[in-house]
Amino acid sequence: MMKKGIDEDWTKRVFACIQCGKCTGSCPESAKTPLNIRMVVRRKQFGSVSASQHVWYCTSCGACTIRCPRDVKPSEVLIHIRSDLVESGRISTSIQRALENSLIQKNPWGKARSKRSEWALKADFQIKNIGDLREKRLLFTCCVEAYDPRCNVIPRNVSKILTYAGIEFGILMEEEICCGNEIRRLGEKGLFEELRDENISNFKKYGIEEIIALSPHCYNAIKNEYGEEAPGVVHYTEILWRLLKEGIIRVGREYKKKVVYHDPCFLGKQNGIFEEPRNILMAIAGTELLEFTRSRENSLCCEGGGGRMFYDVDLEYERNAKSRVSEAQELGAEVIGVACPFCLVTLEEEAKEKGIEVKDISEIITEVLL
Amino acid sequence: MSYGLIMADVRRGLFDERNLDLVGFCNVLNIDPWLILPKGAYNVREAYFKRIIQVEMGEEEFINPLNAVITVKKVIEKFGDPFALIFSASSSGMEIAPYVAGYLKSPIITDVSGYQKESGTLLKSLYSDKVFASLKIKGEGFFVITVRSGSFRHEAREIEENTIYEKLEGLTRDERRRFLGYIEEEKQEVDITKADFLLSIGRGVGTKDEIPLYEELASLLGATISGSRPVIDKKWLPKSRQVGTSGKTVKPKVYLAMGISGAFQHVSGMKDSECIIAVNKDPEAPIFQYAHYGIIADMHKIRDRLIQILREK
Amino acid sequence: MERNVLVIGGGIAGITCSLELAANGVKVTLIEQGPSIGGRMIQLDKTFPTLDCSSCILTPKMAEVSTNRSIELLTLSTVMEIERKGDGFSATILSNPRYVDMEKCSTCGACASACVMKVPDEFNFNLGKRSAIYIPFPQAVPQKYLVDRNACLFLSRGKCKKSCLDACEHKAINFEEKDRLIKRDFSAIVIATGFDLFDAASLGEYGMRKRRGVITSAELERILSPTGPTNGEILIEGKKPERFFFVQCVGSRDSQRGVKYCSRICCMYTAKHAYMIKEKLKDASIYVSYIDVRAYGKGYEEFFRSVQELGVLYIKGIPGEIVERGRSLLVRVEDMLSGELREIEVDVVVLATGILPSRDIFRIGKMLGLDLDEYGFVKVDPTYPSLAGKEGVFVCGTASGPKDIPDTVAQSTEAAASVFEYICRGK
Amino acid sequence: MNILVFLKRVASSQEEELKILGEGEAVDLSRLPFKLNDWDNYALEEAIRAVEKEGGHVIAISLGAKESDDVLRRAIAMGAGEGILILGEEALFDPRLRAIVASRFIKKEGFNFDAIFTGVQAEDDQFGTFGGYLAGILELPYVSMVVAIEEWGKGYVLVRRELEGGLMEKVKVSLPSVLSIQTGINEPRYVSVMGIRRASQIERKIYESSLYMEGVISSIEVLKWSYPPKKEGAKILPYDIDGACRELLQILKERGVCQ
Repeated sequence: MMKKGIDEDWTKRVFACIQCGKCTGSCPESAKTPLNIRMVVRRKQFGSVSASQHVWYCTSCGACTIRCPRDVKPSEVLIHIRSDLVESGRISTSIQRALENSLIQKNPWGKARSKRSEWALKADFQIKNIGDLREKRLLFTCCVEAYDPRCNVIPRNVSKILTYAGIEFGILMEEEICCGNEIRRLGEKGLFEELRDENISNFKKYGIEEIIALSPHCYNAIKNEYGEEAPGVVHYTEILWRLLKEGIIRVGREYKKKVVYHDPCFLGKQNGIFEEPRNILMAIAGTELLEFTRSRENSLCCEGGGGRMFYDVDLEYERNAKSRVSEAQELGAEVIGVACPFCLVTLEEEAKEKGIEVKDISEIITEVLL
Repeated sequence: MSYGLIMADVRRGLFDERNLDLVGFCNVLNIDPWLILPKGAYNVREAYFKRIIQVEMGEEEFINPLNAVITVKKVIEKFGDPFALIFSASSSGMEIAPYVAGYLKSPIITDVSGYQKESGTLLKSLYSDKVFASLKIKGEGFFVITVRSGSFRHEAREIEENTIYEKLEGLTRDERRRFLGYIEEEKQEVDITKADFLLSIGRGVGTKDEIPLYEELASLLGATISGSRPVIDKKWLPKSRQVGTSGKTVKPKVYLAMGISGAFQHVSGMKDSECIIAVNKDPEAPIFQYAHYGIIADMHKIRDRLIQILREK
Repeated sequence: MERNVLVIGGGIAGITCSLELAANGVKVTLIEQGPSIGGRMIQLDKTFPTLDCSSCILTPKMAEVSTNRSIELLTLSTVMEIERKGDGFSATILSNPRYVDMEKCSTCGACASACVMKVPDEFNFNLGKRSAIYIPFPQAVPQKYLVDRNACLFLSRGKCKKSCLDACEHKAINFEEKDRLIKRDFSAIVIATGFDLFDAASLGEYGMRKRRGVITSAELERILSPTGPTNGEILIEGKKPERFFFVQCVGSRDSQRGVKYCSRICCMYTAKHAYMIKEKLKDASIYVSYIDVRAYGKGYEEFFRSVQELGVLYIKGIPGEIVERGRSLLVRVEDMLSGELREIEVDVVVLATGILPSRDIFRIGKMLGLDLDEYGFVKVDPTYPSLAGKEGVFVCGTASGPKDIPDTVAQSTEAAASVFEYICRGK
Repeated sequence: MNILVFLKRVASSQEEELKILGEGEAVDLSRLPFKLNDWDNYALEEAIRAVEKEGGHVIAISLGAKESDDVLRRAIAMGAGEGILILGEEALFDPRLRAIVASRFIKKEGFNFDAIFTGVQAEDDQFGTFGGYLAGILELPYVSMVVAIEEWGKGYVLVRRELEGGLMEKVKVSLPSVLSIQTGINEPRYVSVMGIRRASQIERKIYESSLYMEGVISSIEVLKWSYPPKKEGAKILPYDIDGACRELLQILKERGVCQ
């Protein structure tokens, strides 16, 4: 079912670790939090999990796993340790809440399932139910985007653009559930499987041929962790860029701002989509695209992933979002462009004070379309 | 006229205001309010009761549900069946009422907040006040109810004739449950999830220097202070005071949010509060979508004025 | 049949083997793809652990190749086809023209001065520039100029004033020269195709070619060399760096994005580099990050110790990433022995890139039907390290796996002996 | 130490706007997810902790439709030794009837127990009567709103119960007894989906509720369902600073948090 490397015999990989420290050097949580990812693997070699609670600091950015010279997949080892903790029942209440919500309400925020498509009902144009379509192209919304009034704009904007471009698509309405990406990373393997199976059975039920994922997290789960039964999935920036390139949608207004693009871990370093979001921004007249010193595969994680939205962090330390926003300010950026709801939420919280806007690419492009 | 037997809601020598709801309930049903009361000098509003039966028991014995059964049985034995056994929906009433009902196998409805005369139905909330049910009690005999605080108080009327006093003596005690003492909540480590009243401050507070004044306001109000993530991140308040998905989920009776815009993660941690009051100068702040009451104003000005008023008191 | 041997590759392995064979009266055709023999070793300034001058050792051997009558040297040449023929082989060799008559060229350099086209100098890993008509490096063999036909404006675009023609007093330049196909029979073939280097830019987190100050060890080698682009002065982008960080195992021991094996030479060449920098810049602060220090050869461990005694700080743990902080580079590395994550600010990061099999080996291996290992090195029997597994085919140097210079030389000599024994059989 | 814990499967309604069908005939629960009643979860955790410490056995019992098996599986995954379903067509609405069925079941099946734990109330009907009513029928000592179990002694248990305003009462009760457990008494452990799958392999006994209902019928009847008065966003206090402050203090007073 799973793609290469996700669930294969992982103990072998643990023993293959040569303790080179590449993972710790790559980890955005090293030094400032107690998490030492190399030590996690080391302890696992000896079967001891004494510092196990530290595993909750991981943001699942994937840098360790991408760079590990021995392909040990440290972030996956960590998930296995989280799994043990989940199975033992000894997890913090905030994580527990997210998991229980995902089991009962099918989203970690515990929002009503019946309200999942409220964002669509509030739109001033019609968004179709996938069941009413001939072309089975599904717009898959992330839980945060479905429920958070701030992030609601992402599905609404993308829907608007797709509708305008004449691309037929539909949504699953109340049947849509969490993709499980974060759930798997929280170590709740069984729950991930349930969410995955329910999603896949919905995909099958409606004969879905293509999925447009709005969140890189959903994109990642469907693409890499759902196995062969899942239909093809694209991230919305890929579609938008294609529409722009082919002239199907056109930029009609200027967006005279300095925009620095922040690569989301699950879109960039983990799935190699670096160009499309940049291309979209570069296609907008008046927009000056800036780059962080840490960009593309070196992009600094916003710390929203891997369940960190739900982990009750006891320690006080500088959030990456803060250093990210400071750098944006030094660069003279007026807007931080993102393509992930988690990055939007985490960065915006820091950026507000500094007078820097954080905008999803879909927001910027919607403002300037003809 | 049939009577409603009210089990006094007393605690540590105090006759609770809530008892008036029970009187009001009797008045609405047009039955005589009878009160049973433990030994002790209670500030009972006697004029409300047709009959006051003082039980030869101390307060702690009296509110022990095992003894309550003995008391109630004795009253019924002596005066005949009441129309209803009435308790307040308090920590005592919620404990004693079902126990007595079970012992007597009577019908029971709890947390009654209304009565409809025409249909003779009792109104009870369900699903955290999301819906109400109009309930009818079937069959013969008396029933047991608990009454929601504040719902019938305004119906309470003094009676015209004199109150009759009775004494109930010679009751046995059930020794299987014994009161050992009261414990005040330890105050050292504040648990914001247990607070009834939270004063929560957010990014709008601006600078650290403002914090002590909010702490003063909280202490004047008798509120516990908490905050949203930006305030905690800046270490202006300890981590244990953080409300939100990455902090604590709280459900106080009153959540007074000052300078909190209402980010999703924060709202998830407090939206179930019984009453949310938001103070924010931005009328578009999402917090107003969740609040029951809103004040669109500078939080500092509100704070200063509140402090002033409270100090004057 | 004449005892004639084809040696493919003009590095230290091919040179050593050719000279040994020639010394035994065997006729050798040594072909080299590039314009000069000398291979990787001639690009080195010093050799470890003795810090001998690399070119001082190699230049006499190169000269001997050019003068030895038993050795036919074909530069700019590649093998196009090899077929078995009788007991031996028939090979077709493509020889590209130099456009300079080697008889006439006096190596005066006037042509290069006249040439208007400047291109990056590959001998110096593109750190300097050279003309389209050039001599690869001062000690090149053949010690003659040649025209880079891809760079030459006339040859590539047909548009040039050709001032080189005027500049050459000896009228040695001839743009009319054409490719030649040479067909020759050989009794045996020696593969000495050497190695390529891992491309450090493929590990994006190190910032090679993206961040100023990130260079490879090979580039540093040229910077340190008196014949290099800075004449041996340590200058990176025109500035004198003071803080150096060496990253070992770049591409080596990396089953995900590099190669699984240990490249064997990086620990020692890095130690050598650290030593050489300390010699030149006494106050330089130098960090070397490593997974394991492999100093297994004669005198190696002693050398490693002497480098440490100079104050070079070895850090167990390789960096996760290198990012910019102001004008410096910030290396994020776990110092595993103290358990701390260090963020070290430096001016230069040197990436010790590992060894890859030469790209050519796949083509040649296919022609000869050789067994290559999973990486592309020629498979050999450990008890006969120069036997390539096919009758009459021999291998030496790094074509069969990573080796340092002493091992390469030893094995090349052994290969010559095996070849000699083979061709003398039945005579 | 053997503890019987009663568990109720309830609709999860916290985030939902409930719909009333027809002219107040019923509440539409068809689109709601179901879960274990929150209070019962604490009761279950407390029972499991007790037997983990004192030895013994937790038996989880649920009255309800066959779907209530979900909460039993969850209970077993959490550490209960046994799961029993008292099967009825639907959950019994009348708290009297529920308690009578439970008491008859306990007596008839002859359980040997030291304590019965229930949650203080159920999220759905919020009667908060089950434990007390059951204790009354069984004539067992009862303590409600238990926020701490301090000591399991020989034939007794020392508990704290929660009163208003942060006050607690220390109570000693003899065993066997019935305790209604308040939320916050512990931090219930997480029960993983894998754990529930494993627990499914342990058989849950099923008893028909009709066996215990002879001669009793529901004593209450719902005549009508209705909505509470509609809440229309925040009520903005339209005064000047002073007026707003005074109204604010008035609200605090009404809510009973500030005099």
